[in-house]
Amino acid sequence: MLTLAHFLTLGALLFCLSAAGIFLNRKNVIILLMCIELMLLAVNMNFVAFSRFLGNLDGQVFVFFILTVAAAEAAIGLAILVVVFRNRQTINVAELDDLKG
Amino acid sequence: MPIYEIVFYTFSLVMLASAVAVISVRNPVYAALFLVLTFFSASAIWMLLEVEFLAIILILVYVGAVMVLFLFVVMMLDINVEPLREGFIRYLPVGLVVAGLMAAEFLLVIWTKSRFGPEAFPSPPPHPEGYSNTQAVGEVLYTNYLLPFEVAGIILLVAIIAAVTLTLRHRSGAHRQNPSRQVQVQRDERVRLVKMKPEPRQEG
Amino acid sequence: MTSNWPILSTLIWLPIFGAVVVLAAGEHRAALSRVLALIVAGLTFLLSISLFTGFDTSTAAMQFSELKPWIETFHINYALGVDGFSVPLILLTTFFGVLVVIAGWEVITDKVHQYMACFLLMEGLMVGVFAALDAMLFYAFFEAMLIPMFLVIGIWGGPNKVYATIKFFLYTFLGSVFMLISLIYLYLQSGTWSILEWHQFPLALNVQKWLFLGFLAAFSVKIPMWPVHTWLPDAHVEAPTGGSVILAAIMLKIGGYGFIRFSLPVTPDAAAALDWLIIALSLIAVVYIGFVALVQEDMKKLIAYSSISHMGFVTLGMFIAFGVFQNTDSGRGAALGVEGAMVQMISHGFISGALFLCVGVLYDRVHSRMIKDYGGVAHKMPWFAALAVLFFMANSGLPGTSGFVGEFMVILAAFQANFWYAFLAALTLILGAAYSLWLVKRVIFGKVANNDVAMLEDINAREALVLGVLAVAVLLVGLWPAPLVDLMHASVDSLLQHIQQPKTVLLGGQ
Amino acid sequence: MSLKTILILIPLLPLLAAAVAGLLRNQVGRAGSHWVTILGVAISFALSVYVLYLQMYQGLGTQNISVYTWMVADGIKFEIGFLIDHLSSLMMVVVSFISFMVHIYTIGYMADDPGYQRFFSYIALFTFSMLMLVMSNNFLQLFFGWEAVGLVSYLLIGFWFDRESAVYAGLKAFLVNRVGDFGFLLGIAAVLYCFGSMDYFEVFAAAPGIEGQSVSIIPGVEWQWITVICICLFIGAMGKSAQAPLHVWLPDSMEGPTPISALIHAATMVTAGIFMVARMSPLFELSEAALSFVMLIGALTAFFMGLVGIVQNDIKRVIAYSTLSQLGYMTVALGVSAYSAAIFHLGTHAFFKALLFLGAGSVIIALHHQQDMRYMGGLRKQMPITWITAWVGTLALIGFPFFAGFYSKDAIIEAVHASSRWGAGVAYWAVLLGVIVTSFYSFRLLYLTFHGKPRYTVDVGAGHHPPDGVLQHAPKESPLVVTVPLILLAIPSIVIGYLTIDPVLFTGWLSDSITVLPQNDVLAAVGEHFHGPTAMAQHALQTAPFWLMLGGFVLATLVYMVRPALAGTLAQRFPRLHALLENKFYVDELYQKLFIGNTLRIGNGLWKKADAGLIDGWLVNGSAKLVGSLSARVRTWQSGFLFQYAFAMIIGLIGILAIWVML
Repeated sequence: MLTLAHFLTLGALLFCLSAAGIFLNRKNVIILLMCIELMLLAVNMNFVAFSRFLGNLDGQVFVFFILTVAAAEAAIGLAILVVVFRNRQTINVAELDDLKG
Repeated sequence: MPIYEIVFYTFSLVMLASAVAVISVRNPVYAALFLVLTFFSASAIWMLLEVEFLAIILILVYVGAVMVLFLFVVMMLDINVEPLREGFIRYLPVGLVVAGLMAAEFLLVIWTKSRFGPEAFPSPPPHPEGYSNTQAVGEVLYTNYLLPFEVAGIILLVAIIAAVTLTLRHRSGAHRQNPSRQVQVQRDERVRLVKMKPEPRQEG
Repeated sequence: MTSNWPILSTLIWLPIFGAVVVLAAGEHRAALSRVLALIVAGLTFLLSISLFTGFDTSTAAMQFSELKPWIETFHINYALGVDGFSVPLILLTTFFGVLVVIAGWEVITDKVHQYMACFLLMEGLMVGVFAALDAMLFYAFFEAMLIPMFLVIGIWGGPNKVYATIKFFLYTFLGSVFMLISLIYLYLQSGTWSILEWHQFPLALNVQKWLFLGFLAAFSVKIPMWPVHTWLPDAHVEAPTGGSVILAAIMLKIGGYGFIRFSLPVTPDAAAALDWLIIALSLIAVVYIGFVALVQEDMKKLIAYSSISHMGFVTLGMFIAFGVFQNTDSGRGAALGVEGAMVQMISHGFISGALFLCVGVLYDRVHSRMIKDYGGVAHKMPWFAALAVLFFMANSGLPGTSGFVGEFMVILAAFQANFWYAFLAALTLILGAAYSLWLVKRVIFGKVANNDVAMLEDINAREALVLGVLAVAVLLVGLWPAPLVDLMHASVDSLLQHIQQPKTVLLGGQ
Repeated sequence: MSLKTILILIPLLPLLAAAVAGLLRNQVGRAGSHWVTILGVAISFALSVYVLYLQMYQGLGTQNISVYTWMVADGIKFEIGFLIDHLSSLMMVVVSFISFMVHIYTIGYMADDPGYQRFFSYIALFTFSMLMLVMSNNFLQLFFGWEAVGLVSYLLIGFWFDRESAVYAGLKAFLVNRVGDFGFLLGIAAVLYCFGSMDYFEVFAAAPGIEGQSVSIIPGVEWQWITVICICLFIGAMGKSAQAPLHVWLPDSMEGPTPISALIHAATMVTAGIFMVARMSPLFELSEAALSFVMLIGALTAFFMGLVGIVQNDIKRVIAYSTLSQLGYMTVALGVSAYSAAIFHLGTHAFFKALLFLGAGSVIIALHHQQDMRYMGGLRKQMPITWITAWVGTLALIGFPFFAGFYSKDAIIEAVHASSRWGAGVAYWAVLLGVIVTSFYSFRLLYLTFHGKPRYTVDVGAGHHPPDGVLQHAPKESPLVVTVPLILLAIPSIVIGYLTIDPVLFTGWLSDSITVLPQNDVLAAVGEHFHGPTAMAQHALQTAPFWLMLGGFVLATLVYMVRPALAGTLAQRFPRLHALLENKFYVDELYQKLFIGNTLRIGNGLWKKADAGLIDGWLVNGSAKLVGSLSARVRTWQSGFLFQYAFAMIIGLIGILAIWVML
């Protein structure tokens, strides 16, 4: 019998995977962006599950907004990526460490 | 009704597998495609939860727009994949340990003390006939969440402008129209009255 | 001045607006800015005299009080009022306001209008501090006052001015932040910022102790008391003459005034419980700093250390009252101690102000503060030598000068409490004389040391006027302190009665 | 003119004169300044004599007049007022007369000194301070006069301020006086603590009240309050009257011009301590311990300082040590409760010691500021008046019968003999042996200066600063303005003792101001076998002091007149003893190392290590450096690598989850 816990577990696993992805992937900014998208998906998964089990639509509306924000974020992220690539000719995270203390 | 669980488990397995693939695959294009697969299985699960509007939106927005953008960018920039991979192996063990630890904690939180068990959150009664998720969400969205909705619109507008201005580049040499300059032109810039003596008419 | 003209507000805001006007005079019209500053300072001083004449010495209640709401949401209102403690200090402030303007007449040449504006601003703020009856207003003035002094030391100071002025600012600011915590706590508990209501507000003992320590942090830095005094010598050495005079004459008194206005009445039981700490620190200040002052090579540092030692008497005088109550049944000597502390503050203002002016006179001519660069000044500057010897004698507490009155009263009061307090305090007679007169010997007497000293010419009319006025003040208070002391009898007695009733009993005797 | 205005005028006139001479010196000019001050002091002297006349013949009793209220604090009245009784009027006359003489004398002595007006203003100011001290009726004004006198002596000792040694001596005198004043102030504080008032009469009336009260200042040791008060007050007197431990400043004060040595360091200021103890007799009488302490200190000073006087070569220092010794005599007299004897000796001593000092001054002028006796000798032919007056002074000093010193000193010796106080025996022997020492160094001074062969050569062309022993022109008698005061002082040195011994000592002229407990009244015992001054003088032949004085005379004549070389051989025979006396028992060096050295060491230590090092270095700048180094380390965490940030986020997340799991 499917309980809320199942869905939350799914969301959690997705979240861990994406976190590991960010952490493991040293080099490729695109993969990083994808992992962020994945993380957002995990969050949405939890939202939907809660909204469904609590019978309250607020969760879903919130998911809706997360989607818009995620889209905006992806767009700008990629734009930055393109500009960075133009100037640095690389998107290797290890080499992009100018913003440091 | 095992069919419910079966669908859920298959799709979640597919999703998790594709998520792992996204992280580990060498080529970013494949990663993007695996991400698309993840989104599809996610929307299937949402369908399971009878949240069909969002499932469709998920597909439309994410897969339709975002993933296309990703692919477009990946293909546009000729990233040499080679150096991007090394070092992956060296950090793998640490990464797995950390991720595993985090996952274990999540599971502990979720499954212990029956926080989210059936008693705390009884499985919801199925929706009555003729219930339309889209209509319900629409009602809520346009009534008490109107302001956030407008703000979301503005955020998207800002995103568009930002993306454009960031990546806009004038290649030198190419003739371009400058609409604002064109509009500001005055009469005397264009017309110049010159007083001249009439030329003597040459015969014949 | 029976008219309901808000005298205190004028005394605060006249100099401040005057400062704005002087600032407007601009860089090039230096002479105009000097004259304007003198007019404003003089006017303020004349008005403050009406404060003195109109003051009713029979009652301890606040006089000339004004009350206008300021920030309603936090119940902060613009409350002003003076009693026996604040009137003499306000007079001292306005008195020195005029003197500093005259003293800096020829000495300051660059950005004169800003210099004068800073001093007028400071004068207004200091009068504000002494007249404020609302804790937040007091705190606002207390902090604002630092800024002009920060600028004065920072811009017109000596070679190492930046270090000195930042150290001065941070030190005082750190202290006052702890006070802010106490003020806020009191506000939250009592719901009002009025200091007078706080005097009656019952508090548990350990709460009082924390509040007392908060106040102690701010005021001990300001006085300065022993462990937190190291900013004063640096600030004095780097400050211009006018800055040094105001810093020594008035700003140090704000710490003492704070003890009388806040620490003693608001947290009497904590003061009684911790009086041994303050007395110990004061005695250390008197003896320890006396030794340190003896070995200084820089004149200004020596005078700075000597003023720390003299201010040790102020704190001793204030907190000896508790010892006196325990030791004698009649409690005679407690009022002597507090009044002695007040007189010591006023007299130290005159004396250390004058001493810094003397060093300023020498510094303007020879541009050195080191004792070894001088010798036999008396040959060339007899009038200056006479005045300097008078002030150094006053600094070592010679009877007949104001320096003696304060120390005499505090030592008498200290004896009532405990023989050894008086013994250690009286050591200042020897130490004070030692470092003052040793400096006099090396600087003023002896053969003409070098050709710098040989080319010295005696003080001009302006310097003579300033030093002369201060000499008259020192001798007047020394020979006839009655008018000054009668001013504060009522306030002192009411303070002493107040601190004798424990506040904790009102709370059901925790 | 009411008595009050007279009394106010007496101290006020010298003050005004001093102000005029000091502040308006250029306008008034040299002559103007000395006329103003002499006039002021002369009128003050005349008024004092008038008051004494009222006291003696018009039966003017004790007057306690308050001039103005200095301050009222905590119910205690601090006032400025005058107490006129036999004691203070006597002292007023002595002070103003000596000051008057010195003023006249200074015209000659300081004739060519650039600081002429300033000097006159200082000695007039001194007269004012001394009169305020003598006439005061409360402790506050006493302390005011006490310190004002100390201030003026500082200014006068360091008068020639371009001489390093003079300024150093001035500073030393002031600081040692301040050590005395430190004790004095504690005494005043104790008086206020016990009696709650500053006024003499209230304190004296309440004195018996605190008989039994004791206090444990040092835990576990109980002292009587009255003893604490008296000893503290006496410490002040020791500082001012240069008694044993605090005497080091008086010999050095000879750096000052001779007139002030006469005025301040012989006649008036140094006697302030004696006057104060006599004035406080009602308090001192109640404390046996304090009186014994006073007596022993006096005996110690009398004897040992006299010894040091023997080996001094500077003429003024010999007289200075003789003053110390005589002050010791007075203090012993106070110690045995013979207060009026002390005051009597104070009076006579003021005259003949001022005479000796001024005589020495006139010798110094004649020899162009040559003070070393080794370059003098045989001056009796050139300076007859100075010679004769010096003889008169010396005879008075050593106590030759019929001379002033004889009556006062013998009275003291007999009083000590009759006293049964603890330690009176020691005091008696010290006082007796003192007589020999006194007559020895007095005659040594006379012989070395006036008799024997001149040990100087006269060389007219010797330039302005001739070497020691060479004079530009032969010494000649000092001008009238110097010799007249000598004569005027010589007359009382002879007759004053004879005339006043009976009223002052035995018929209780001073009884109104000095109270003596019956059992301590040694003077009464001495008085039994006193049948008038002439009888006392004839009877002296049978008393020990006379023969001891003669012995001293014979010894001095033997050593310095018969075989002048003997002094040198004696010095070689006892080199360590000679060195000990030469260096004044090494007291100066001890103080220098013990107090001054340690004070500077403590000062430097506290300043360098504690203040600059610990507080400034560690706490203030230290905290600044600490913040600096901490921030430097933290800076490296912001490495710019995204994955490190991600890693940090994950760690944070795990932490939070852990907490949630445990809840």
